[in-house]
Amino acid sequence: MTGNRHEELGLSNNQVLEMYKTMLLARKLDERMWLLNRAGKIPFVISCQGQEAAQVGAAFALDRNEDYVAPYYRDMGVVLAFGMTAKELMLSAFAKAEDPNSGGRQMPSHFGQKKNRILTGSSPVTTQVPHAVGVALAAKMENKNLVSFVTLGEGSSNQGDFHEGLNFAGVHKLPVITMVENNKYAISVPAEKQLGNQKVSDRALGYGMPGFTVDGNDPLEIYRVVKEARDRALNGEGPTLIEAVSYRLTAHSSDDDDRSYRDREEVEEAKKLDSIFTFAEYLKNANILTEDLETEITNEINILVNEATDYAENAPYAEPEDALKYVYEEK
Amino acid sequence: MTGNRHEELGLSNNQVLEMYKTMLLARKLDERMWLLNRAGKIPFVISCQGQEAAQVGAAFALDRNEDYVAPYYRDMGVVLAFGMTAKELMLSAFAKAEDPNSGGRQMPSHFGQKKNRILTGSSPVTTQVPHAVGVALAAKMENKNLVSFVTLGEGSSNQGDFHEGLNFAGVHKLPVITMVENNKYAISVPAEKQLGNQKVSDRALGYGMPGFTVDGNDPLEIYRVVKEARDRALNGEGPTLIEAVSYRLTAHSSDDDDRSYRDREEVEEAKKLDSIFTFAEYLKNANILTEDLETEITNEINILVNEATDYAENAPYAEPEDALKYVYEEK
Amino acid sequence: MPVMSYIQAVTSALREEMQRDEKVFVLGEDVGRKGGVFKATEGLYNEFGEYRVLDTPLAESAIAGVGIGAAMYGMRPVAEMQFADFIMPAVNQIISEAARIRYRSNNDWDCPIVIRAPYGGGVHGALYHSQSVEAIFANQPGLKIVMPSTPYDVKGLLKAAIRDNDPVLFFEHKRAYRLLKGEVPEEDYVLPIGKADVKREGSDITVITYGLCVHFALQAAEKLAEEGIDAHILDLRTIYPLDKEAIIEAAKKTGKVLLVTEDNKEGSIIGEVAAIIAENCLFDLDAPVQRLAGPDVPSMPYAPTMEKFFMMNPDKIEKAMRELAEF
Amino acid sequence: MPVMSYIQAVTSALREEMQRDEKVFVLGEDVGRKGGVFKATEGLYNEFGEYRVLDTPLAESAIAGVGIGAAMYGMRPVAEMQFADFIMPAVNQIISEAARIRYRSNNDWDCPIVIRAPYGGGVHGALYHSQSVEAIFANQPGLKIVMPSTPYDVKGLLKAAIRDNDPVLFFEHKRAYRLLKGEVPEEDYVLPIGKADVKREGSDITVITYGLCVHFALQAAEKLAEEGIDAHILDLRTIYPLDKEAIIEAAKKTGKVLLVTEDNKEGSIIGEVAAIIAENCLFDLDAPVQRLAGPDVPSMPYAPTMEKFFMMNPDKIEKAMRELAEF
Ligand SMILES: Cc1ncc(C[n+]2csc(CCOP(=O)(O)OP(=O)(O)O)c2C)c(N)n1
Ligand SMILES: Cc1ncc(C[n+]2csc(CCOP(=O)(O)OP(=O)(O)O)c2C)c(N)n1
Ligand SMILES: [Mg+2]
Ligand SMILES: [Mg+2]
Repeated sequence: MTGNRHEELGLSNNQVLEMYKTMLLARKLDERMWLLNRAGKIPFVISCQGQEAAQVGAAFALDRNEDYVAPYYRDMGVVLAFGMTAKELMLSAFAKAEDPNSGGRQMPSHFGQKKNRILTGSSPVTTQVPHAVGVALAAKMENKNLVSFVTLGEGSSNQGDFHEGLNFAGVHKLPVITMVENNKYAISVPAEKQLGNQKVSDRALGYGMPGFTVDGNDPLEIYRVVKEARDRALNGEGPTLIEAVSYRLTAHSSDDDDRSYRDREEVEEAKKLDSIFTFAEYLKNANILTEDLETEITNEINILVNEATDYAENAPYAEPEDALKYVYEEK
Repeated sequence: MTGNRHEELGLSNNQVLEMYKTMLLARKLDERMWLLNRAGKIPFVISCQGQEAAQVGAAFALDRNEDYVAPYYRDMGVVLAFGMTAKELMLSAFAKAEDPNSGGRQMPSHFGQKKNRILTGSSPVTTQVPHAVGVALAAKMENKNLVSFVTLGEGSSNQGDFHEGLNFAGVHKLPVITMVENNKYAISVPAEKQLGNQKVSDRALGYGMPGFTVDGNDPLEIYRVVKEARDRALNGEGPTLIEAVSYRLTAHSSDDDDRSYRDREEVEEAKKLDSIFTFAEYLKNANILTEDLETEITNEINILVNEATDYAENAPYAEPEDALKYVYEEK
Repeated sequence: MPVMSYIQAVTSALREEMQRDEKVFVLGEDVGRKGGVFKATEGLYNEFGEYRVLDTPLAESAIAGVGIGAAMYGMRPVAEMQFADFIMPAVNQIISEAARIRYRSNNDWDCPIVIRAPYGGGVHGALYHSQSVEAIFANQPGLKIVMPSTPYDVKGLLKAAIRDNDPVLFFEHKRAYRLLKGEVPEEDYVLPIGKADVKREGSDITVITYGLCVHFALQAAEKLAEEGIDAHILDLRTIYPLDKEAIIEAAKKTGKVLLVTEDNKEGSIIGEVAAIIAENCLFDLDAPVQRLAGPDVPSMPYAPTMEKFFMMNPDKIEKAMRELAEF
Repeated sequence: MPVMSYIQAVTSALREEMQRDEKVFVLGEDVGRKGGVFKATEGLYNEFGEYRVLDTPLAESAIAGVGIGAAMYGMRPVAEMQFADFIMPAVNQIISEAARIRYRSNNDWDCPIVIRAPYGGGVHGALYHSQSVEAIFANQPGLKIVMPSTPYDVKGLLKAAIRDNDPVLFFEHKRAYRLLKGEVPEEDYVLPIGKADVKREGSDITVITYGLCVHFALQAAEKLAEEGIDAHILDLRTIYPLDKEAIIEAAKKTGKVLLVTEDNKEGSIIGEVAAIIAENCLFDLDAPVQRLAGPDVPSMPYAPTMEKFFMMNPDKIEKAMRELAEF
């Protein structure tokens, strides 16, 4: 990544710095959660690590005041960009009552926040794809100038809901952008054993939409492709399928031990492409990120993560009987 | 259709005549069933009309003593070629106890006959796709020299099971041939409102298998493509997706009135391409089908259809309490 | 009051709700140009246009899932499953998603979708066009399941379902569509979801049922009235969550209870009704709770002999009622 | 007899059946190289190779559907659903296909597939990794559903399921996997599917339950024994179709019946058990049938406060047993 690619894309220095900060915040929150998990303070973590560039690059290409997102469990970068705070994410990690995603009802990373137009998500993978298509259908019916954006893993792209949802969007040329975050593994199963075809984006053809495979470690390239997809969508040209290829840098989750199914060398190789470093590199080369600034940002984020952790750790759980609430509308 | 295309394909005159007879028998049985339905003698018909060429062309390219088929409800041509008799089909239309498909339990055209390796089918569309993949998996595991062959409509190709089944076959390079019989309608919904993309065969790419769109009115072209697919499958090269394009010449079923959703002119146009006539034409040009022979064949088939009808009409229903049988294995 | 058929009540509820609220729209297979395979949406495509009466691809999980997405956005989708039997591919969307959206988001999101589907047998539909599928869903908090028995109830309950802010499964008996006719008010009205309804007052025995079987039970009751047997008939109307109070009251009223369903017996929703009675009415019962249901075989066969053997009818109910009365 | 854990019993049943019969193979997500997310298939990949312990794409309908196709061909597939919660996309294949293949083909075809899935809560699994899903399926003739409570039962019933010529859903409680240990014979044995089992003889009250709750009920019974309350405990083991005779016998034995499930109450399978008792034991009961179950909310929340509120445990059962004994 060299030159001033971001300017060519119409991104200001401030905007790319903002992207970087969001990526870094996601990474640091994620790392803290692992520490908390290993210290026995939170029962579960599932990571964004390795996918921050795709998530943040995509989110910045959207209208973060109008568009809807249906993120999947690794999308901490997306939800941070869409307005969820570090504190809110920590409240969710600690399953505290104040967690805006679910009030501590769901596992962490089951995102949802209506005020930020983050659709509520579940654990069964890929169900969010038709939901995003439904939002796009509604937007089309109501003549709204917005798109919906949905993500999932490459393993999840083999579920029937992927096919049914994308075909529906293709038939009705709906303003929905689907981004498959191909991190090469679905738990232990490598992409070759998941996908009949190497490129997920080749599936786009069968639904009558453009498909792109993009370097998921390059936030600017992702930004460009998502931005173009959004323009097409608003132009009435319908949906786009994007495959962002990167690598899952952690085990699948805190319950997984990936040493039984992948080589350490492979992981080390992938780390060399880690966008947190390569994008920092780009910003340094472009003289946007100085050493002072880097220290400042790191400090800021550290404080944010610490404060969020402390707040969440000390926040109360929901009352036991709160389990009875909100099965149906309560008037 | 001119020249001696069948010889180029290695088909003898007898074989193509056999194909023609099978197509014609399917057509005549189907026509009789409509008459029986309109006369109030059988409650339901769903037709093969317009799809016989694809069905019979494909079936003749398979090993009818070894391969497995998972047909869908229009595939009278396939099951006749695989050994089901006119009488058996009529027994099913009349829902009689002796019906080998289901003993009168299922609607007609819900095929199944173990001795002929015709997998039992149901009404919910597309469930048979994973079944055929399962047979192919078993064949691969057991090192058997056979393929499985599965069909469905173009509307049905939008179900999740299509995607999940074909991708599974693609990953494991299984010997399964999927033929989508694109007859341009799914009940009232035209293909443009079903398929995000015009060609179903374009979906093959996303599963890592070859895909072909073939004239479904041309039994020889279908034969060729299925034959090649079978050779590849036995060679360990995996699955193939074939789209056979023709037209549904009747209403969706005896319960449907298609005048509310498609023009008569469109239907009349399609009839000009009806394979029952065009293939007869080919055989006449090739001097295989003479006028005498045509009369003879027609008479033979008439007798067959009459006998089948009479037998089935007079055959007994299952006893009421037979409804209780075969929920589980009875030892 | 005008008289209309059960299916006309469906169509007119849909039309009026679509006129009342622009957010209401219909989606499903063949619902548009064709007006549905049963004609439940006839005329709506012409009146409201393609996007409010949307012909979808043949993909039930998408029909439900796209509807759910639209509902989260703020629309009021009414999805049609062409036959209840074909709701199965959508089970994940209905159970994992629709039923849990409010709860899992701690009341942040909601999912006001209605899913209509024709169910039931006696129409030569064989295994896959005859089924009662409610038991599959009648154990999922977050869902409501309505199964009306008269045109009046259809209209009032379908309107209520569309206005409800939670997901509602609305099962219509396909044989009732043209068989049942009844008076339906001209004015707008809704009926309460979650409330059972006494369809006949009586003092000797209690019959609790729902859907088309209510009609059969009423026919049987008329016959038995001639013999001096006076039946009390409770129509559950909403079969999940059940109206426990009404069930208990009806059971206590006569002390002799017959539960009827067209579904298979084991695991059907009348098991839950029996359990509620067993928990709450032990000392009020004069006879064991009786259940009359289809046999425990997968579904109704096609052949008329076997179909009749399976299908519920007034004679079977009459016989069971008489036996209970004589207990 | 060697002692093994509940999950070791799973693994050892699989291994022995795979050794016995070449047609037996395992398929599912992460079952191969990783040996399953719970390690139920650990070691099998190395012993039997890729195709007999097949890592499938992430697609449950295909896992079930491909398994069904292989079963029709003549193989004996054992499909794993990674969590019972994720069986939902496969409902159509299980209910419309597996359960109906023998019936719809008039006994021409059959479908000897086993579908294993870990169910149940108390593991910080939140809404979608804690559910009991059996009620969704426990109304489908053609299916059998087994939910074992001890390592001994696991092994004998899983072997029986694999040898059964009809489809069997086999739900294993994920918290039991490492919690429960017990003696398991070295020799090959099978236990009968369809038969309940008395896990404790007693004379004062009857508890009928299944799965992990059997363990909790036994713990509660031991405590109550000290107070002189003698509980009879029936383990259903097969929850569909139910062992009616055993249920009736157990209910009549003491006349006071408590039914326990970890599932939500309304629509759970203990409703059917209550109905069987209500139909058959009215005059043998000394107290109304009692049901102890999870609350009617979608599933267990993640936060420990709310999870504990929902989850069944020995204390809750003990309390209900004591109350019933004192009735
Ligand atoms: C329907 C369903 N089946 C199984 C699971 C269990 N599961 C959770 S994540 C996962 C792998 C997902 O892989 P992929 O889609 O590639 O996403 P990644 O985790 O790699 O980002 C599986 C099998 C699930 N959540 N939902
Ligand atoms: C899962 C499911 N949904 C709906 C139906 C009802 N239905 C029967 S045939 C059909 C249309 C099928 O169209 P297509 O796949 O193109 O096949 P064709 O009938 O045109 O040959 C529909 C909607 C069904 N059988 N199964
Ligand atoms: Mg992945
Ligand atoms: Mg078609």
